[in-house]
Amino acid sequence: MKRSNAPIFWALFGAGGMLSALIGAVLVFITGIAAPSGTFLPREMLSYSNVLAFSQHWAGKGFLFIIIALFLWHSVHRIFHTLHDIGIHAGTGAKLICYGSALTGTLAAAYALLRIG
Amino acid sequence: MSARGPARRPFVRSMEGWWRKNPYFIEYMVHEGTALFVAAYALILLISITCLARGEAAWNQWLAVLTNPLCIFVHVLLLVGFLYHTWTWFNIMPRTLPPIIMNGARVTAATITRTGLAAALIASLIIFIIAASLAS
Amino acid sequence: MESFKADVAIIGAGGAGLRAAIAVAESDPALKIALISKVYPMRSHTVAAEGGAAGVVLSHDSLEHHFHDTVAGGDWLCEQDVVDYFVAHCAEEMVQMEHWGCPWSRKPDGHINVRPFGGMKIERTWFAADKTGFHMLHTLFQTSLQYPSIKRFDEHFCVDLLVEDARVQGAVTIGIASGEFTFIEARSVIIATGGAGRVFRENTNGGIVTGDGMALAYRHGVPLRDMEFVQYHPTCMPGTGLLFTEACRGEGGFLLNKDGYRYLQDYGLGPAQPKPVNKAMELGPRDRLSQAFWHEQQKGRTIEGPHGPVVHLDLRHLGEKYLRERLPQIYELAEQFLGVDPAQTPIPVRPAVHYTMGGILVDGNCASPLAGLYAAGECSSVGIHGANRLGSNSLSELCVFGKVAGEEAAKFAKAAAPGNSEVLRKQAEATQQRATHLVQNSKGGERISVLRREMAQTMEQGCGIYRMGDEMQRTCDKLAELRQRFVHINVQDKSRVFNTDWLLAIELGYQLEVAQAMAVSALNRRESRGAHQRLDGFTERDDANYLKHTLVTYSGADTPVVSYGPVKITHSQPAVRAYGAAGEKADADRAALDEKAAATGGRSA
Amino acid sequence: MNTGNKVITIEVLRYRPEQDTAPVAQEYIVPFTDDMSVLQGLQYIKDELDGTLSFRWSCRMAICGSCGMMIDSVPKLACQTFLRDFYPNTVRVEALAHFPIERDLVIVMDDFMEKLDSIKPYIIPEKPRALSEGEYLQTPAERDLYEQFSSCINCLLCYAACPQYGLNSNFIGPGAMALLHRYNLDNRDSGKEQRMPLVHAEEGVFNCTAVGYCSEVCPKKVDPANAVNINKTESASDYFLRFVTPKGACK
Repeated sequence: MKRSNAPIFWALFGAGGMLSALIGAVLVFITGIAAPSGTFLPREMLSYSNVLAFSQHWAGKGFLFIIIALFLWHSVHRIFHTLHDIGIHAGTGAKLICYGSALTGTLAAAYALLRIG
Repeated sequence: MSARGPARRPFVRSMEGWWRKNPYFIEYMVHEGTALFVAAYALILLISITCLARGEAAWNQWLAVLTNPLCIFVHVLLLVGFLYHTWTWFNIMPRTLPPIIMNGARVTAATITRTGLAAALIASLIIFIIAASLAS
Repeated sequence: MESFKADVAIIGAGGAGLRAAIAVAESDPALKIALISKVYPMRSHTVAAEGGAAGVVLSHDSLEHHFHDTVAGGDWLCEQDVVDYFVAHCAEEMVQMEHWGCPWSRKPDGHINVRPFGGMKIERTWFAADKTGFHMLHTLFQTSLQYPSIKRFDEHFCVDLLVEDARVQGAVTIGIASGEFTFIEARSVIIATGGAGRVFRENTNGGIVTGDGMALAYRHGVPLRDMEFVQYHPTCMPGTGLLFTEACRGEGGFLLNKDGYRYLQDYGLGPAQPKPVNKAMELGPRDRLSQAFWHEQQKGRTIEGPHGPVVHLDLRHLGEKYLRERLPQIYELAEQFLGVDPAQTPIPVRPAVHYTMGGILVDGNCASPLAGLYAAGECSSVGIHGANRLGSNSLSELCVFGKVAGEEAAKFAKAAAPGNSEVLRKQAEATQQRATHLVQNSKGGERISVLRREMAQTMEQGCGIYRMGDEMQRTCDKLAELRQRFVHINVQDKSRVFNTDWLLAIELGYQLEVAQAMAVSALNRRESRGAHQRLDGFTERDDANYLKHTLVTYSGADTPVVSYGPVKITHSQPAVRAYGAAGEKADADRAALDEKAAATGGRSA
Repeated sequence: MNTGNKVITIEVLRYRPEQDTAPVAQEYIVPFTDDMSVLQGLQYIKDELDGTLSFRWSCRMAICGSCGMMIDSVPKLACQTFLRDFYPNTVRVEALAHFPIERDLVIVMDDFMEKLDSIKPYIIPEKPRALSEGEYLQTPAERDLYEQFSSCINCLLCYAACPQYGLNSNFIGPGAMALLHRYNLDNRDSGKEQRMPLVHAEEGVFNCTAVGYCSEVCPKKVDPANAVNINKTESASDYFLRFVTPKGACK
C-alpha cells in the first residue's frame, strides 16, 4: 500500500478553512465594504501610506502572507476535489494545475511582500 | 436455468449527476463552492499587495477599483459566500473532532457548532476593533 | 459443478457455526474448513438475540444453582449429564468471548456485569446492553476472519448432505448469486442452521429461520428429538411478532392486564413485589408467562388491539434515562414500529413463537447417530433445554456446544478415511438434478405463499400455547395434505441469478417436514409438560409414562414414526415445578430430596 | 391502525441480468395499513403479485442489516421505513447506490467483505491471555469510547451515502473505517500499528471530503464520518511527526 501524501495538502486546506471560517468574513467586510465605501470605517484607512505602513511592519507582512497563502491552499484543495466530484478526473494534471496555482500565488505573495520592504 | 455459462452480469450504475439527486448533496456542492469565493478574495489581496509593491500610483489606481460601487457589490457577494462557509464549516466540525468529555458527559454536536460560531464572532470583533484602531 | 475438498464442512454461520469453525481452526490449523451459510454470517439470526448469555460468576451463585434452574425450567426433560457439562463451561466461554472483543456491559470497577433473567435464581446473565446476540455474532464473525483455514461459502444454500458408507461425507450447495452448484466434500459435517420458528405465523424469528438443517439431517434418517416443545416468548409485538427482550422484565418491567393489574400473581408466580424478584412474577419462565396470557384472554381481561388481544408491558416507572441506557434498542423499536414512547406509555405485547427446544438428536459430544454428522445450537437437541428453555441459556449454548461440535468434528475428520470422490460427485450431480427439477418442471398450480400461510395457520391452531388432541390431529392431517400439494409447487422465477423464489420453495419443503415432526410429536405426548400444554384430559405432567424424549424418524412421504428414548437423570429427581413463593418452598423440598439421592450414591460431583 | 383499503404504488427498479440490459422501473399496487413497512410491502409483492422479485431481508427489526435499499433516493433499511410516510405518493425503491446490482434490489457486496477483512477487525492482544486469567478489566468509560463504533450492522447504507466511494471504490469507506477505529480504541487491543497503514494509504481516509451524509443515514448512530475524520487528524500528525517519533511510521 502506498502512503498518501495528502496530509500536506489536507493540513493546508484545514488551516485555511479554519482561518477563513473564523475571520474571512470580517476581512472581506473591512477591506471590501466598510473601508472602501467609507461607511463603517474611514476611507483614509486604505491610503497608500497607511497600507504601506501596515505591510512594512513584520506583523502586518506576516498576517497578509498567511491569509493569502492559506486561503489559496484551502480553496484549490476544495476545487481539486470538486473537479473529481463532477467527474473531471484529470489526475496528476488537475493536481498540478490546482496546487501549482496555489504555490505560484504563495510565491507571488512572498515576492510582493518582500518588495514592499 | 437451461443455458450454461455464467449468468451473472452485475450492473454498475453511472455516477453522472449524482449530486443533483439529493438535497443533501446539492448543499454539499454549494458549500464546496464557497472555495471559489475564498480563492477570489485571496486573489484580490494578492493583487492589492502587488500594486502596493509597485508604488503609490499603482496602488491609487487599484484603490479606485476597490472603491467602485460595483467592486463593493462584488465584496458583498463574497461576504455572503464567506458567511456560508463559516456556517457550514462549524456545522461539520463535530463530525471531525474526537469526543470531548466534559463533566463526565460527551459535549454535544450542537454545543461544538455553537462554540465555533461564537469563536468566529469574537475573532471577527477583535479584528474589526484592531482595524478601527489602526485606521484612527 | 464446482467442487471443494474440506476436512470439516459447517452448515450455518451463526453463533454456533462460527464458534465451531474457530474451534476446528484452533484445534488444528491444517484442517480445511468449509463454512457454508445461505446469508452473510453477520445476517444470521443470532444477531437478533437481545437479553444475554448465562454463566455463573457471582460468589453467592453456584453451578448447582444454574443446573437446578435449567433442569427444573426444562420440566426435568433435560439430559442432566449434559447440563452439568454445560453449566460448568458457560462462564469460561463468556470469558473467551470477552477476550475476543465482545463489548460486555461492565461494572464501574471494570469487571463484567450480570443481570437477572426469567427462571434464574441468581443474576448470571452476561449482557451487552440489549444487543447481546448482535455483539456476540459480530465478535465471532470478525474473530473468525483471522483464521486462514476457514473458507467461507457466503450466500450458499445447502440443498443436501452427501451420505455414503453410512457416514456423512459432504454437502451440495447452490451459490445464490450465480445459481451454480458446488460439491463440497468433507470428512465430517456440522449442522448449525438454527431453529424453525418460521413454521408459525406470529414469531420473533428472521425470515431465514426455516429449519433447513433439521430437515437435512432428518431426511437422512437422523431422528428429531422433542420437537413438540416450541417456546412462546411472552412479550412480542402484536402483528409482526418482533421481540421485546426478557431483559425488559429483568430491569423491572411489569405485565399488566386491561385493569392495570399485575395478573401473573394469579398464576402461582406471586406475590407481587415492586422490585423484580428472581424466579417470581415477571421473572418467571417463558412457558408459564405465555400460558398466563392465554388464561387472561379466556377471562376477557386482555386488551383488544388491531392485531388481536394484548397485555401491557409497563416500563414507565424505570424512566427515560435508565431505559435509554439499559434497553436502547427496545426503546427505539417501540418508538419506530408502534409509535409508543415506553417512558410515557405501556407497550402492547402478546406471546409469539420464539424458539424450538427440540432438534437434531445428538449426544453430549454433539454427535448424531449418523457417523461424522454433528449439530450445535438451536437446530440441535443436545439435551439442555428439556421441555422449556430458560432465557439466556441459548446464547451460552452456542458457544459451549459450538466449541464441542468443532473439536469433535475435527477429531472425527482426522481419523476418518478419505471418501470416494467419484461416487460422491455422482451423488452430488443427482442432487443437482433434483433441485433443478423443482424449477424446470414446476408447472403445478400451487403457490409457495399460499402453502406457507396454510402451514403457519394450522401450526398455530394445533400447536399453540394450549393444545387439544383433535386440533393436533387436524394439524397433522393438514400438514400431510400440504406435503402432497407441495409436489405441485409452482416456482414462478425460472432464472439463475439470485433466484429467491427457488430458495423459498426448497425452504418450504424443509419447513413442511419439520412442522410435521412437531405436530406428530405433540399429538403423541399425552401429558402437559413445559411448553407442551394440553387441555383435553392430559393437563398434568405424567412422569410415569412420559418422562422420556420423543424421537421422530422420517419415513418418506408417509407420516413420520414416533418412538421414545430415556431421559438421563443423574441427581435431580423430578419434582414440582414451582415459582414465586411456592418456588421457595419447592426449593427446600428439593434440597431434601437431593440429599437423599446423594446418600444413595446417585451423583458424582 | 388498520385503515381499511388504502393502496399505495411501489415502483421498483428491476434488473434481471438474464433478460435486461439495464435496470427498468416496474410499478406494483399494494394494499397497506399504517403499521406496514416498505419491507412488508415488498413481501406482499413477492407473495401475491410477482414471485420473480428478488431482495434480501431477514430479521425485520433493523439489526441484521440485510434490507438496505434506496427508498426515494435515500439509503434506508426497508424494515424500519413505513409506507404511511409516503402515501399518497408513489414509493420508489432501488438497490443501494454505489454498488453493482446483482439483480433487482440485491447488490454485490464482495468489495465490502474484502475491506472488512483487510482492517483486521479482531482483538490483537499485546500478549496472549489465558482463560484462567479471567476477563480484561474495562471500565464503563473505556467501553463507551468504542461502543458506538461497535454498533455497525454492516448494512452498507453509509457506502450508498458516500459519493467518494461511488466515484472511487478503492476508498476504504465509512463502515470499514468505523470498525477499524472501534478496535483501535479498545483497551484490550494492541493492533493499531498494523491497521494504521490502511488509514494512511492512498485508499485511506483522505479520500473523504467530509460530506457527512454517511452519518446522517446510519440507522445505528455509529457516526462513521467521525471515525474517518478523527483518523485524518491522526494520520496527518503521524505523517509530519513520524521522523520525530520513529514508532508508527509507514513503510
